[in-house]
Amino acid sequence: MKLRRILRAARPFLGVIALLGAWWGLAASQLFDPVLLPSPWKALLALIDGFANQNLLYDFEVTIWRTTASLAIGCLIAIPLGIILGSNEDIYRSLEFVVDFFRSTPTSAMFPLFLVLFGVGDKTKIAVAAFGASLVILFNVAYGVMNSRKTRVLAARVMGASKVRVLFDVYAWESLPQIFVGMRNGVSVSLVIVIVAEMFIGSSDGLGRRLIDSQMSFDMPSMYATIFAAGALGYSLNWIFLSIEKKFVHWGGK
Amino acid sequence: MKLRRILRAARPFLGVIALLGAWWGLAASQLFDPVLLPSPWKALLALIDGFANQNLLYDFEVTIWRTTASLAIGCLIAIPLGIILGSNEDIYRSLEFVVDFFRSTPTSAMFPLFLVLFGVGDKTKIAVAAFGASLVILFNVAYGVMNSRKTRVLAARVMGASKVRVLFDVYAWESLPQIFVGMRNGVSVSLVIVIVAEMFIGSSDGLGRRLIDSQMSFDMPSMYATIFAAGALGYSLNWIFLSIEKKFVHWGGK
Amino acid sequence: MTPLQDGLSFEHVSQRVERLPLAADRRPHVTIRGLSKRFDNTVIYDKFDLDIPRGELISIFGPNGCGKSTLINIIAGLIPADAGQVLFDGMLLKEIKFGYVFQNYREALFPWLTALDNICYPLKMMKVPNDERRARTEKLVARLGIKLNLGLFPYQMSGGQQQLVSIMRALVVEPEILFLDEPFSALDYEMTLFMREQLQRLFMESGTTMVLVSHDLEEAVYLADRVLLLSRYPARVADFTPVAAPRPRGLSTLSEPEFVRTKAHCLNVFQREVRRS
Amino acid sequence: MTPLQDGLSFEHVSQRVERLPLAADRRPHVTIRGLSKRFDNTVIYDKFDLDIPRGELISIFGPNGCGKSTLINIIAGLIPADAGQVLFDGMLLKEIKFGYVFQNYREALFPWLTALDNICYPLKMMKVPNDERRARTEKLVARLGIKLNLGLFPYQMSGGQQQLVSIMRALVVEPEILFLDEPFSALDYEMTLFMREQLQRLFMESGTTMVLVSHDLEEAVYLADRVLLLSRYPARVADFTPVAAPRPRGLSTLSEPEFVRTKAHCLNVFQREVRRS
Amino acid sequence: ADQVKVGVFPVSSALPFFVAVERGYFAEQGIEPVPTRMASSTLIIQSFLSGDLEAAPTIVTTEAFNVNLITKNTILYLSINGQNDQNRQEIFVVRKGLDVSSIRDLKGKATKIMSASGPANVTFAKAVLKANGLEEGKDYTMTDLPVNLHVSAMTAGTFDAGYTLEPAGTMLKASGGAVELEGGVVATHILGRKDAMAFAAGGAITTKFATERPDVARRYAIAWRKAIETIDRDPSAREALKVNTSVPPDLVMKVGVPKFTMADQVTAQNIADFQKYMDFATTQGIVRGQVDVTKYLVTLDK
Ligand SMILES: Nc1ncnc2c1ncn2[C@@H]1O[C@H](COP(=O)(O)OP(=O)(O)OP(=O)(O)O)[C@@H](O)[C@H]1O
Ligand SMILES: Nc1ncnc2c1ncn2[C@@H]1O[C@H](COP(=O)(O)OP(=O)(O)OP(=O)(O)O)[C@@H](O)[C@H]1O
Ligand SMILES: [Mg+2]
Ligand SMILES: [Mg+2]
Repeated sequence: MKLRRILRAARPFLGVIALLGAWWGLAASQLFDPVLLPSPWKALLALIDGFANQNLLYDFEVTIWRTTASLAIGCLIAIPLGIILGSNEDIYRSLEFVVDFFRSTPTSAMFPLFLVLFGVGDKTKIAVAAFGASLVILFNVAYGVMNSRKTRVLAARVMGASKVRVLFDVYAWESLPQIFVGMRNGVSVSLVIVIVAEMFIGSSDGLGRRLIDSQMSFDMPSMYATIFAAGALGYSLNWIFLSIEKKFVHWGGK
Repeated sequence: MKLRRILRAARPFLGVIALLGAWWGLAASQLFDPVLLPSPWKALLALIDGFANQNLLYDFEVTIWRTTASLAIGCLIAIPLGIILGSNEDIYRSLEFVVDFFRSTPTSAMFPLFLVLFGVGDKTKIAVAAFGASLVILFNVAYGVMNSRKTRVLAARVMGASKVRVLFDVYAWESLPQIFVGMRNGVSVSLVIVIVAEMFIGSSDGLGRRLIDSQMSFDMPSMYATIFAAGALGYSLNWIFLSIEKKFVHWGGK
Repeated sequence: MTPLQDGLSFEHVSQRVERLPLAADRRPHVTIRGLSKRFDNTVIYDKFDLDIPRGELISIFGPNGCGKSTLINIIAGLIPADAGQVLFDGMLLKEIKFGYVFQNYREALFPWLTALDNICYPLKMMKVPNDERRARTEKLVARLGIKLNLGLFPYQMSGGQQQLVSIMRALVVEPEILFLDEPFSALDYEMTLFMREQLQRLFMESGTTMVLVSHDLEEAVYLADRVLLLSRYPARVADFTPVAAPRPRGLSTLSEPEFVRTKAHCLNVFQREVRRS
Repeated sequence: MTPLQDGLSFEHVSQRVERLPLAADRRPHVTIRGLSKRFDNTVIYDKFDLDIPRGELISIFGPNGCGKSTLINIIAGLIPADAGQVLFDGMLLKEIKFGYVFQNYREALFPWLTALDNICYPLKMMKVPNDERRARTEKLVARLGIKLNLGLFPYQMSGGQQQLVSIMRALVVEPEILFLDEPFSALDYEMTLFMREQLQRLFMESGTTMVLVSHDLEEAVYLADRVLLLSRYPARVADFTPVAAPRPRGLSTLSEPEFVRTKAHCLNVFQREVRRS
Repeated sequence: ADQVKVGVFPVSSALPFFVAVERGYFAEQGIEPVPTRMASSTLIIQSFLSGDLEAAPTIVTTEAFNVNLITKNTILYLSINGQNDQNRQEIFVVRKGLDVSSIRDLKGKATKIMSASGPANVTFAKAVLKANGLEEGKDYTMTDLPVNLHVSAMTAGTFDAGYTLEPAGTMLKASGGAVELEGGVVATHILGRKDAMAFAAGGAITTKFATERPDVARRYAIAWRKAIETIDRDPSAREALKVNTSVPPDLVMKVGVPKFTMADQVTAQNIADFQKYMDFATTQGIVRGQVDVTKYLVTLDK
């Protein structure tokens, strides 16, 4: 019983171990030039070194800040809009083109436009990431609302709930699992876009800047260390949302 | 009655019109240098010119082919895996780290790795897009399975369905709406990644190539024309999936 | 996708129409004229007319799938009719306070609210302040004398308990029209008898117009002022029998010859109708 | 998230245990020993013992929320018990063909399959070839003589029609043990009577062990070889009364003094138990 | 101090800016540069047009002239960067073990060739190969790749040869990922002389900046000139690349740096080279129109 509980708690680490194991195996197999694919240990050393000597922590914080800001903006815009869109087919069909259009356009292609709109600096990066995140969140929320169970909507209507109330009292709750899917998608998307923007718009800090620098200077251990840091950050942010969801959506599947 | 039907059919175009209208308004407002934000007409001319004189159609086809290929690979890998993951919490928790990790890592950061693994050429682009698409599909499918209604699973079990049968006979169907969410996410993601790859890991054709070329030579009308083409392509692909879904998932929300 | 919206296109017009002659001299509360409804190729209602008198309890009795739930859904404006009108004696549909116990009570409860909050919900819609909501709910619970942990979520309850919560949610608002679609189908023996009495008491005290769907003939007749017997679809009014027994009815009513006769009559009509097709 | 899996950790061991003395000299088909089950802080079962004799029809009668559905879910291995054993006379849980009409029949049907395919589904699980599946389903439909458009999807059907489909799905496999959790709650008057007879006929022809949950006392007694009366939770066996009336039972059985006496006895015990707490 | 919004693409050709900052030349002139790191000169030009930036240490000339053809807020060069074999920026490298000694030798031996990305780079790479008798499609296929991936790609042996830019070229040499074949190829093969200069980039400001704040622009130019003079005089000025760019510290002294020439110091030969370079770009369609290069060379501090 106790062993089982320990195993349960250990499950998330199995993934980490598997990933590192695969990496180590690939590196050790010598299939690739060790310069190109350094062993995980080298990357780990680079990671530690980064935290100790090279302000990796600061870059980390900057990226987290940008990601959080853009996610927050994305959620604020997309969740209410998604609920409205999902509950009204006419609006949805009318705006579907715009949503799918921008969802399918690479953010990197939009950099020039965002530079024009928001100027250089943090604002652009946050705006472009918020834009990307809000599109996926919007999409997911609208979907959740559209697939919510109709009986509950009818029940609310017959109890005298106005259309607006139904949005908040039924559709929002019914689509809550899907809203969380959206937010978890959104957090990953905004992290990715922030990093890409730091890489390709240019930035004096952040994980993306570190990534492109280590690519430029061919410091592969440091590059993989940064990728690992970014991925772990993404997992952690996802984990936070998952925990919130578990607390909130107790009725899932029932 | 007839008017209503016409209006209904016209809804998707409202989005296009709104988008073009906003664009035109921004461009006409003279808030931005017209060099940076040309009017939609100029872009339209560039688009027509692209189709007529510059092989845009060919680039289009190449990008569609790459997107379709990577989406197909992504679906083949991710849908079965997602169902298995979603139906078994132990496996899910163990692999969650890996999935969330890679979902949160920018594909552009993974280019060097994919270059090493797949060389240059179509293979890399398709592989990297398939990778990105399969991650979102996997995530969505697993979520759908986890949130599926338990009574139906119990019913199947009691009728003697084996665990494997339950996967295909119940979980797969229960999560079908979410699988479609995943596929629609996946089609956009793979299109985006294909274009980004065409932009950043050399290619002699494709919309991404055209995009970066026009960006670097400051041919803004052509750049926006290409973005518009990419977005419209994304919408069309999404529309195809939506149509399939509508045919398939007739019981949604019931 | 948005049945509600479409529902509004159907005319719930607030105008009076000529009354059919009614036994009791009351103005009809709900008037249905020329109602037509089909699903795909199945015609459920075809030019259907009905008057539901104000302050009466109507039982609807009819075979499975004849369209009972469809009828009350149309009256409540939840699904659109293909043609016809539903009129509420000068009121607009949205002005009317409905109580509705759904046949499919499990899905109609909100799983994200506790049983208590589910019951309070319609009061919230009527903008009753929070304190009073609790108070009224507690009063209802006390009056019904039901022992139920209202802090549980619906999915933590047994079928019967969920149905009870659903009934309480419909009763708490003191509605103008109360629809009960097989409301006691999952209740245990005692609870069914008890709730029947409670419903009768409530009806007598409040004079609310009630529409009850039940497959229990005794129950249907026992509670009703009139029993509406429907044929298989396309549904016609096979009979609209008044039940004369005075209220309050009790155990003894069940054995009164008049009551037994009415019951037998209903059963006859029903069986004739069912077997016809 | 995976109750099924956890369910398997609960021991459905394939070994014999000592039999309780039974009136009929039959080996118990299902033996329950020391069953304990709690939800959060509510103890539903505490060291509960029960024998279900082979080839008998047991009716379970008890108040709402006492744990009837929970009990058959545990027997069928759908939810795990906290402690205790369920034994199947030498068989493994997974070797047994169950038939199960869920109380919550709406959610238990597969909305992506037509009614016909829903009914065929358990046959598919038994690897019956497609042709035979159709044939057996059609035979069943013909035998029951039910007029129902089986090409519809469940969500296109009325509540009663869905329940009928659910019953047919349970019957089509000719199961070893058939659980019926309030199977007739949504059926109309005629259909209920008709399905009762069909069930009795099937029981007599096949000798299948059946467990029926019903809130209709007459029905429970009429169909049962034994009526299991449960108390409020923590559920105890308040009584396990045999019903002596010979089969086939019919309308006349209902008025036989022995039958009336048994019914009265059950009602007494039930009311005592309900009122106690 | 007067603030100047500078868009910095952190490569070795931005050296004058780093020198001017580190040695306090801007401060001397009462100028406080506000640097924004940008990842390409394309995006810097964008921000020129939108008015967010006023100056940049290094702007690609072909891109700038494309824009100059269509805008009033043109890009003006204070200095231009000459590239040739001595002042290396673009280099042809080959995979280790490939037995070639000149670009001409690549024929038949190198089929997979990479180039730095962007229409200009790709066109020049192809033109250089063509000048050496190699035909695209027949003799080789070309893939363009961002410079930050060049070291990986060559080290992995993905390509036989490549047209790369500094600092990737020096780093490839240092890491042994590839062997240098020839530097300054545009001057040698396109302009036709080994000592010619390809002016592929330069230090730029916008017309708007120059006309709206002429005095600030003048002082900016003074500091700029001083930095370039320092670089000419003092090799240790290169140290400034260490922290400001991604050039590894041990390679700073080896990495190729172009010849920085202030606008008033360009020779007639320089102008001819520049004009030829640009005309070539125009014929190749990289620049969409005929341009007179002298029009955009400015001297503000004299
Ligand atoms: N969405 C639908 N599509 C097609 N047919 C439908 C749909 N909904 C209902 N029906 C049909 O309409 C008829 C009436 O359904 P309704 O639910 O009103 O029956 P009912 O009288 O309430 O029956 P029950 O007593 O079983 O609850 C049924 O025959 C059913 O098959
Ligand atoms: N998930 C759960 N969490 C907490 N309590 C639960 C849960 N599921 C069931 N219960 C409780 O277990 C008890 C037994 O439920 P069960 O469904 O077995 O009752 P039942 O005898 O079938 O009642 P009914 O006649 O109403 O169907 C109920 O009191 C219910 O509140
Ligand atoms: Mg009904
Ligand atoms: Mg139950």
